[in-house]
Amino acid sequence: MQPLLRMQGINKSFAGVVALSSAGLEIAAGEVHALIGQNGAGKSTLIKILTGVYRKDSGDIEFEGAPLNAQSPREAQDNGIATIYQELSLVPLRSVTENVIMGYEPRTRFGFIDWKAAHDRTREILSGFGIDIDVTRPLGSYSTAIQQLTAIARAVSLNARLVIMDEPTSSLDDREVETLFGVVRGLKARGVSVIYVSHFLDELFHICDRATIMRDGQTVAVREIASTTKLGLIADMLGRDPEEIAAAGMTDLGGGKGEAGELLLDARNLSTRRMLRDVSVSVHKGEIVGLGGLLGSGRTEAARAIFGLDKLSAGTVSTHRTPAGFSDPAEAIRGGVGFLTEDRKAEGIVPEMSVRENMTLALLPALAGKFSLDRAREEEIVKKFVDALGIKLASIEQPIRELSGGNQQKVLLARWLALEPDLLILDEPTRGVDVGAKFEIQSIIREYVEKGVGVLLISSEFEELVEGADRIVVLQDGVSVTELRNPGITEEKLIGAIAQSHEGAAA
Amino acid sequence: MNGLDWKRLSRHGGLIALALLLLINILITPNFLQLQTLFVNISQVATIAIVAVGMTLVIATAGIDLSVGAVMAVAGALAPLIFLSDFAQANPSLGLALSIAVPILVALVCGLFNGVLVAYLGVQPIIATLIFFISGRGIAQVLTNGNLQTFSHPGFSYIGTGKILGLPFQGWLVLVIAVVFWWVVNRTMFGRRILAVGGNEKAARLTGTPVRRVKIGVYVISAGLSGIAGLIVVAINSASDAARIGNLMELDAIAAAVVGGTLLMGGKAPIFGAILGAIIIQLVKYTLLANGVADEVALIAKAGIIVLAVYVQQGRKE
Amino acid sequence: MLDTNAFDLRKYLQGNGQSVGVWIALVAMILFGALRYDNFTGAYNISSFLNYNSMFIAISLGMCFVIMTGGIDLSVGSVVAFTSVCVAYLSPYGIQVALPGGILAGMAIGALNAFFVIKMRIPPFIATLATMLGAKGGALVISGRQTISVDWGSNFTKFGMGNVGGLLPWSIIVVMVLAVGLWVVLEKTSIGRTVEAIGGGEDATRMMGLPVDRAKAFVYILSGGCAGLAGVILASGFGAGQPLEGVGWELSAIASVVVGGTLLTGGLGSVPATVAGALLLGLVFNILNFENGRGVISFSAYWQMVVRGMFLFVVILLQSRFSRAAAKQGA
Amino acid sequence: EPPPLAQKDRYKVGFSQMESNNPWRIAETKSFHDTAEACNWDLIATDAAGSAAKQVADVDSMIAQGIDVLFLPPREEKPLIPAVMKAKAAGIPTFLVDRSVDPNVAKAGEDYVAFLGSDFIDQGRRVAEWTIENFKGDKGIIVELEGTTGSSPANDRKKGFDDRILQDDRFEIVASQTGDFARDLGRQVMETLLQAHPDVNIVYAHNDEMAIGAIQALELAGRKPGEDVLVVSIDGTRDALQAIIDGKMGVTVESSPFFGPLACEVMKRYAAGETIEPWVQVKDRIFTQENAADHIDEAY
Ligand SMILES: Nc1ncnc2c1ncn2[C@@H]1O[C@H](COP(=O)(O)OP(=O)(O)OP(=O)(O)O)[C@@H](O)[C@H]1O
Ligand SMILES: Nc1ncnc2c1ncn2[C@@H]1O[C@H](COP(=O)(O)OP(=O)(O)OP(=O)(O)O)[C@@H](O)[C@H]1O
Ligand SMILES: [Mg+2]
Ligand SMILES: [Mg+2]
Repeated sequence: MQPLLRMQGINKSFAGVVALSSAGLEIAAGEVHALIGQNGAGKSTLIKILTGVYRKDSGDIEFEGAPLNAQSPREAQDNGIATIYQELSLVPLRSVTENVIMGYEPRTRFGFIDWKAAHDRTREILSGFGIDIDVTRPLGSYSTAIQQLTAIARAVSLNARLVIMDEPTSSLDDREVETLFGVVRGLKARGVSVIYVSHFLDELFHICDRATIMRDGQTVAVREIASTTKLGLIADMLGRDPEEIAAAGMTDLGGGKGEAGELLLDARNLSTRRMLRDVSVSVHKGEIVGLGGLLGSGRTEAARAIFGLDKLSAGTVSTHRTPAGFSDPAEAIRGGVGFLTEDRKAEGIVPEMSVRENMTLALLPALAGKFSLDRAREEEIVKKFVDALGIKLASIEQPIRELSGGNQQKVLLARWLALEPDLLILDEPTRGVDVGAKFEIQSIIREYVEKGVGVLLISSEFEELVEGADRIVVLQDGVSVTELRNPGITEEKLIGAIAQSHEGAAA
Repeated sequence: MNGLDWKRLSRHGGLIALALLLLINILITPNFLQLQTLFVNISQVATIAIVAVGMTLVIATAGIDLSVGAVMAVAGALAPLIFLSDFAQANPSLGLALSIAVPILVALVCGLFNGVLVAYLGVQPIIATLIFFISGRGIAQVLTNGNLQTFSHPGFSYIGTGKILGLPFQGWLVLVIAVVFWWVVNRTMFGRRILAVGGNEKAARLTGTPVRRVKIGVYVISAGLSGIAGLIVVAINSASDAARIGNLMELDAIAAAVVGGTLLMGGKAPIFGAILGAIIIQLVKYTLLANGVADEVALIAKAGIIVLAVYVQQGRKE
Repeated sequence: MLDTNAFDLRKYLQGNGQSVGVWIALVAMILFGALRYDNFTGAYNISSFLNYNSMFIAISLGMCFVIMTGGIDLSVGSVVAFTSVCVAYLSPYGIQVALPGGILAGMAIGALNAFFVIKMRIPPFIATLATMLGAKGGALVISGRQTISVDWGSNFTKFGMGNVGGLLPWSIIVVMVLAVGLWVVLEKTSIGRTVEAIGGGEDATRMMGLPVDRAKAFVYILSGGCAGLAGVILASGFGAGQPLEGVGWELSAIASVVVGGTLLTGGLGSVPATVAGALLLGLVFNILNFENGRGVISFSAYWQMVVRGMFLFVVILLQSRFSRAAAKQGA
Repeated sequence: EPPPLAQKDRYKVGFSQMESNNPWRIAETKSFHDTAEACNWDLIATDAAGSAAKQVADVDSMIAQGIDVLFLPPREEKPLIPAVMKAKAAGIPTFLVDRSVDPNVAKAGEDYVAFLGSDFIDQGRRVAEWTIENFKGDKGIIVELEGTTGSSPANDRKKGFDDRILQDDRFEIVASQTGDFARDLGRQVMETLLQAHPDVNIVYAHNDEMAIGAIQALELAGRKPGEDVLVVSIDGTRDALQAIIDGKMGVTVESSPFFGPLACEVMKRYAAGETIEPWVQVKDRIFTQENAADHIDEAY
């Protein structure tokens, strides 16, 4: 049978750096096809070439039997390819409706946009995802998860023959992931093909038929999902032996072992104007405390409030060094606290700056001499962390935007580690990071915890929380409702706690 | 391959443009290869270059400063008021010092005003500085009652006409300012923070950067440098005309900064690029003038050259 | 203020917190003028005020669209001058030729801006700065450095000098029709939505598959066309093609747009509030002239500049207060 | 027929200044303010900041306020015609001051009462004549510093001078560039032109401010203005007279800004029913080494 899509011998380099070399991809009609590989393997680049965001240097693309050379995402869409890009490509200032139907607005007889029909249609599309929100409000006023689902809803509603999802679940919780799977299965049933990029390998076994594995810009293997294992996929991605990997284990946070030491953070009854109503959490030396909860339950808000980013309307934060809490991030940093944001692109990297400059941004006061920064020490520190964290780059002077997502994340983690903090707040530290790097990041965190650093960990991956945290504080609608303690937490128990508190709130 | 060459070419776009301009001038402009030509150009480019350095810092934070010309006028109007006052006549050297220090101080205050509007009230830079752009010159004229102030004060005029080692004093001043601010941008914490604020303000804030103070800082610097430029103009002319000092300077300074490789989105502060940009703009002016090109045609030529120069600079991006 | 029966003020205010300030200031200024000065609300003052300010409303409308895409158009003042000269040459053929001719001339320069910005990827600030210089040079070249007489015999000057019922000049009527049209375009058509989306995130908009380049071309050509219309009004209402006119008009237009609450970073804008912004800034001049006539204080030229700057300052303070209040309420 | 003016004790007088960005204009406005008291005027003075369109709007707002008489220095010849016509239609007699409007469209004695002022072309011509008489060398190499490109004084002062001076073969204009009527630009342009044309020995500037700038440029370049380079210009400012006294400048043709007293006198004559001559000529003096010292105290 003729495949729906065939990409062959695709080459692409950015300013001399090779991103793809002779990469290929074949998608059959009506299949769900996984595209996997480590950070920087070239998955997103391949997709962007297919959909006309980037121009390929060479190679052939055939779609439905005819050559396709899309010059813009619009052209790809018109040819029946809808895409959810890895970086959310939405317009937060505009309403939800506009973000969903823009470009395909229902018209009145006079050719004007029929707003009533547009809102109705948007509500209808979103309700397919179990979302019921005011669609006239700006999209930016909703959580990342809602935004992610909106992007998916938009792509799915385009009636494409191929839907591409580049890490669609990176900020979704289990329930929403299930909804998404339902949608993917629905697409498949309609004969629509799906390219599915994800670092959550478990997901692939639920919905994918085949997988193409990429490494270093090349396509290295194509596997039938049914006849392979997670370990096998990982081995392909890393280009290593399955046994070797099996020996190492999957999550390396390994909570519940540490003896909790001195109290580092004590946050009580936090509320803010936006979201928090009553959150209390404490962290001790050498302890990982997880914040659990559904999306939008206020985990990020709690972290922001502790870090002095958002004003408290009630409650107190005290740390062992600063009993009065922080009024801005600078104070928090001076007080030995680091905060890794969940939104790498918007709040993390300074794209035009080099890796070196990005990494030492929070460290500047420590590097500042009388007249100038201590460049020698700066480079020494940066090199140390590049080695220690295994950050892949051409040079530390490379602009950080040129790094793949996972490597950017490691640079940002290093930004905080370099401060030698007492307390680290990590909001989704492994989001969008491949298994190899995820493992590495987790073991780095572990290493620092063992040295006595306290960690407040926010993660939408229950596995990471359950296995990693010593304690989990469960949040719900801006209130901390329960606390679970390791050893003894299982995913079921966590889900149970969240569900229960939900019922409690509902009652 | 092709891309690489282009990249290399565009990185040195400014220098290539400069070389081309020099070559053209050597070929067609009478008496171009003379020391006096150099002096004339240095003295004419100095004010643009100084203001362009400040502008570069402001633009690096993703801002813009339209008030530079007006601030020049305020500083330029103040200086003669001070050294022509009875007090200064009685204490000449103190008067001279004050007539330099006070206008610069006032300029800094203007910058503080801009900075506070931008940083604390969240007013968009173009509008915040538009306020001074409109009213600053008026204030300068109110100070002088609209009168042209003329004077003859060799001490003060040294700023505009003095020479050190045969080169105009202003030239040295530009060099010192450029080196100092190159150092600030590339070697100090403040400089790094300027770039961070322009590159990603949220990230800057999260890493403990005092975003507001950094923003205020660049507007204050820009205004201070404008103040110095205002004094230079007054000193060369031995006259202060509040209605004219620094007229249209904001456009020249912005053009110089951008031709020099500053990104209007912020995050880049090539100080020597801005100086190079100022020199290119000055040379273009000189070339057209010296070759008798009519004013209106010169305007069109200038437009074309700005577009071309920036086009070459922008060629870098994918 | 437009299309009143379909206009729900409360809803508008909720959605447009940032432009509440301008409406309040506008009403306050009109009341102030009406109560303090004789003849301020007389037909003569109203009609001449509207006639003169119709030009500023026109360029502010174009500027509003450009700014919504996150761009800027510094060339409008020069384009007004340039087209006024072109139109002066066309005036013997009557307004029916000159009006479309002037608008087309303006659109042609707008198209040049669009080419620089979209194809050559030159930042709008620089691209339009260059056309500002170029158009001024062009105006001086084609006019031979002279103001160009219009033909007083044809119907050309009737457009700029005539009015309906002694109160509403033709110019303001045309500009208001344009404003309503643009309002509809912005709120009800897909190109309008794309314009606002671009300002909210150009890359994202492109990746959503929206015609970004087309929308950007549209706004620059529109802005050129609006400036062309202003050029026609200038030539026909003020009797000459004027190559030196329009200096600094771009800044007035930007100020009107911003005073109207449009974000300079793009993405949010309002057509009616832009009109209000332009009227408000025009009123400042008008009131200053009347104040001079009272003979209590005479504002010299430079005091006028100071007063205008301070006024802008106050409006912006007001606006930032209201937009904050609106942000709080929305949260 | 222009509208008549009734005899009154006090008049509401409109003066629509075009701009205030140079000393000359400021002196002119001041002269009107100074005259107001003596002449029993309630003066409304507006400022159009260099925009002809705004000047028309300013006149409009003064008409709305019911002025009795209008004094108007029109920014441009043609664009201000609507202002003249509107004033006429509103029954307000208009006097043009220092610049005129296009005589093909609006006429003195019909649309406005009279034009008070001098003749820019004539000013340029008189500078040329003085230069022809007083230039001692064999070959006059001239650099001309023009006013604001496209403005009527710049156009006229250029025409008057060029036409006359080129009738004499001794003279050649090697460069003519704008210095925008400003001292600083005049200096910069002169510096540049001096490099390109080192043999220049005459500088003609369209106003004194640029002439002073040119003198500074010459001195900075080590030339001796007044000895090896003859500087001539128009206006008669204090600085120019001083330069003449110091021997750095040859001549300046007066272009007086003090129109207030003349305006008062002409208006009174008109109110008394006299017919006013269409062009009330201002007698522009000519200042040279002989008389500069006598007049420097009245200069502005
Ligand atoms: N715009 C760009 N400029 C320069 N280099 C780039 C650009 N985009 C991608 N690259 C480089 O191309 C390579 C492939 O990146 P790509 O984003 O396709 O990886 P990926 O497989 O999607 O990784 P991740 O799982 O982290 O998203 C990386 O080395 C990256 O640094
Ligand atoms: N940086 C921010 N600025 C403004 N609002 C924010 C920010 N971060 C989160 N919010 C808002 O706060 C609300 C609560 O979401 P929050 O991010 O705290 O929940 P969460 O449980 O961490 O979920 P998520 O995983 O989506 O971050 C959401 O409406 C979100 O849009
Ligand atoms: Mg990717
Ligand atoms: Mg979160």
